[in-house]
Amino acid sequence: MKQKRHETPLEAIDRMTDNSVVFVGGFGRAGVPERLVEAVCRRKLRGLTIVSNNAGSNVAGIASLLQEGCVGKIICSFPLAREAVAFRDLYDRNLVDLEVVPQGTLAERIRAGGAGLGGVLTPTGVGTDIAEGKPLIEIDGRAFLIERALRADFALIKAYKVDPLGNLIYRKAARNFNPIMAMAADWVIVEAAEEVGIGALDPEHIITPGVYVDAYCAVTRIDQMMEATP
Amino acid sequence: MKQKRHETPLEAIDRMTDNSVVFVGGFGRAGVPERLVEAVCRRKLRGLTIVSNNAGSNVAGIASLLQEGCVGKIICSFPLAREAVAFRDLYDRNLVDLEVVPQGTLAERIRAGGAGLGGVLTPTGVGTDIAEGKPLIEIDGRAFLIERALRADFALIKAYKVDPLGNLIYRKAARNFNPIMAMAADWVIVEAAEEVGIGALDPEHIITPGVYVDAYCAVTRIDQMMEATP
Amino acid sequence: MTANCGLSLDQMAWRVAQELQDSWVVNIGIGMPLLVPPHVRADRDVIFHSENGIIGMGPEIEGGDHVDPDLLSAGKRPVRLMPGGSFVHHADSFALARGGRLDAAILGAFQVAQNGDLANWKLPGARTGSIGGAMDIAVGARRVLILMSHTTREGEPKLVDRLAYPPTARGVVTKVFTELGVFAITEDGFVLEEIAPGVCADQVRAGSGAQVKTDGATLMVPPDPVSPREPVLSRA
Amino acid sequence: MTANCGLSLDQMAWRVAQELQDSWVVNIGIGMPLLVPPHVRADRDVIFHSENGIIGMGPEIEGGDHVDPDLLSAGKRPVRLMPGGSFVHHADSFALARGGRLDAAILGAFQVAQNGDLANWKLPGARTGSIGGAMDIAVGARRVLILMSHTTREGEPKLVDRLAYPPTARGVVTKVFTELGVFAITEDGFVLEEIAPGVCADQVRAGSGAQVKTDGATLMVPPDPVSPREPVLSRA
Repeated sequence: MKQKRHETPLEAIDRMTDNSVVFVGGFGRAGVPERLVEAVCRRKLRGLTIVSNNAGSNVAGIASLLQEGCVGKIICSFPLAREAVAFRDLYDRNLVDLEVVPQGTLAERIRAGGAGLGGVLTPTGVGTDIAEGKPLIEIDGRAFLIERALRADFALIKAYKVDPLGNLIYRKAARNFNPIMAMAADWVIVEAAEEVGIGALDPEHIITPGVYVDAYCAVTRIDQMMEATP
Repeated sequence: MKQKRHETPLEAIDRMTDNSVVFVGGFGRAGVPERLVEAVCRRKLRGLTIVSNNAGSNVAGIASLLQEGCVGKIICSFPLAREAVAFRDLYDRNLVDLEVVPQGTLAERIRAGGAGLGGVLTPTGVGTDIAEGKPLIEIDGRAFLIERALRADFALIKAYKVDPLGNLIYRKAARNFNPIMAMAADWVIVEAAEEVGIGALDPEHIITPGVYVDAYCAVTRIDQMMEATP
Repeated sequence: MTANCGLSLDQMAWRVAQELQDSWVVNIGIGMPLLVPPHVRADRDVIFHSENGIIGMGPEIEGGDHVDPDLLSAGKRPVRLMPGGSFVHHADSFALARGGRLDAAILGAFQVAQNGDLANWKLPGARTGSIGGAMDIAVGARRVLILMSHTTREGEPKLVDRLAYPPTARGVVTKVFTELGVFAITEDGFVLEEIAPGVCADQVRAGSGAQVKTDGATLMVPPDPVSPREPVLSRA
Repeated sequence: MTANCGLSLDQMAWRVAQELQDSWVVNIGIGMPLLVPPHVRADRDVIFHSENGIIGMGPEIEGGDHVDPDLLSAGKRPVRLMPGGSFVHHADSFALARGGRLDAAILGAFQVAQNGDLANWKLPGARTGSIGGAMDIAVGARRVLILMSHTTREGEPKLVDRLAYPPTARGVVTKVFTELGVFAITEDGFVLEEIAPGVCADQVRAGSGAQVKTDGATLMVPPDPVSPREPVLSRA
């Protein structure tokens, strides 16, 4: 069995390299893998393209990546939140690139990447700035933009519980982008609040099957490790 | 609150009309809403376009719709199972139309319909008979077919448990097409094995949110009806 | 906001809330629309959708020990979940929004044009703006209800002939609710359906940057003071 | 099947099973491929995916009272779920297949061409056929392993120059396993990597409808009889 468990966030991200495209889960502060992001900061990776809903708020999460100089580009839906101080500063000085994507389009582009699709046809953005340079196609008299799939080299995921196979459940609205990002990256790294044994998660309740997860660390200790029954 | 509960399958399908496009959940016999299908047979509806994975096996489910003369066309991925006796007979006599769709494309076309997308770009079917008449598009040197979204007038769904709001959970591999079909039809009718009270289904475990469900009947009785807490 | 003229903010929110029918699924944008839910009629169950994956979102709650950091509105403020509510991931949440299951969305706006075009994400000439979920929701919802002040702080009209602001979506707005009244978007452009107490048709026309058909408007009679079913706990 | 020549069915299944590495996620097609799982090496955890939404599918089980009608393989036969397994809906199941998380798929075939084209869904001239999940899986899996008889019952070659059958997918096949040996698809067409005991290169070439590079092939040494880890409970 593939060893996915790592002792620390720093070990969990050991494969990450400069100039990668990186998904970061979360919406606001719910579901943001803050410990993994912190580890990326500590490693002082450079030239990352960060794909996330926001461009960071105040000093935690993506804001700290920006302040540490790790980020070359941000792809997000909501860059100018009031708390996006670090982003505004760098953006105003042309030190970071930006691609703004409607939130639902961002979600579908990521899901399409995970589903092995080339992209989707969406009505969102037709007749707006967002349509610039994108092919337009008409189906049954309605116009759609072709929006291309989006994949990443790495995904940083925040989960509630993880088992040794990498199966994940999330907690409430901290689910948000995490499950689709976990499907669409070449290497998926998880920070979980809790590690449980194989069989502790009901097969019906698992949101992200372990096959998508490559590495994880638990912020808290293993509380139970049930024996796998054959 | 909208009254979604009906006493019998026949009442649950009361809005269905001739010549409708109808999703029928299930894969093999797992997750097939057999009681609802039976009710459609009894009403002797005509000219239905049935979208389902199979074209029915032996006498239950879709096979009975075919035998009753309800079906004008079938859209499915696997029409010629050995047990698809009723279908073969009608198809050989040109009494039913057929559109064969790769199973993953069928799933994505339905999901796209549910997600308000015009369609998806898929690599599946490129260079095969399936590509005939479909636009081909190249992205980063790889060819994709444009496959159009698929919606239905009605969806017939088999669930494990339902609550009065229409929230659904499924059981094991009986989940299959049911959740995506429930998202992509104008009127969604559910046959559940069990009805439970509001609050009995954990918000984290609900697979189909009740907002997608318009009508349901429970094959067994209500076993508990918890009071909704404000 | 036109000072001392027309409806109060709470009255505006109350009026929008009257639009919402029993069992409707409704998305609430950030900002002013957040004032609407407490005014929904007690005999109507309205299911609120939050684009971050909450179906059946309850009212916002004050901060404190009982605040759950994993249960936030799209405006990133703590909320409750209603009984029978559930969670979905972001792709499924926007699938719901675009897929025709939102009976209505209540959004703010910079400008609304007489053909239903909506602008609410970017200032003219700005280098960028925050789209968030507005484009998808505006395109997907069956009815787009706009809650906004009738003019800018500088007194510029926000009901316009053609958008001067970058569009969010084309031809999507159903009705506009301002302190002066309720405006439907029709084939013939803006039609004043209801006029606020103490406001006259001339005022409405003078404050609008497009033709507004005002004859046939009825007088709105809001309760004063309006009493929300739930206390309005926070202001955007 | 070429009678009394080359590997038995169980030996063929055993040989394919040796390809499967620890922690691989593998889709098993209906028919002959269903024989493979019991032969997976005991020191390797292979996770089987079934396109009807089972991740971590266990072996097929005999019918009887303990059969769960809601837990069926893609071949519609009762199976078990392995510890740590889970269920997803059909769109997510094929997302996994197309999205690059299938390390391998084991499929049957009517024909395989030297450029890796695969035909396995429809007979030439037939009015229709059953695609099922084959097209998506063949396109999506990282490695497509074909398990088939070397020729048709009538002795026609199934390794061919160009497909005569309607294609399932183009250029996707990685390796072909027949009773005569193991064939890799390379830039130079078919390369015989391993030859079955008692078979000679001439036989392989004679039974193939395309050039097969046979020099350099090693002799396969299957255990005889092969002993599956789990009893093979049913035959396709």
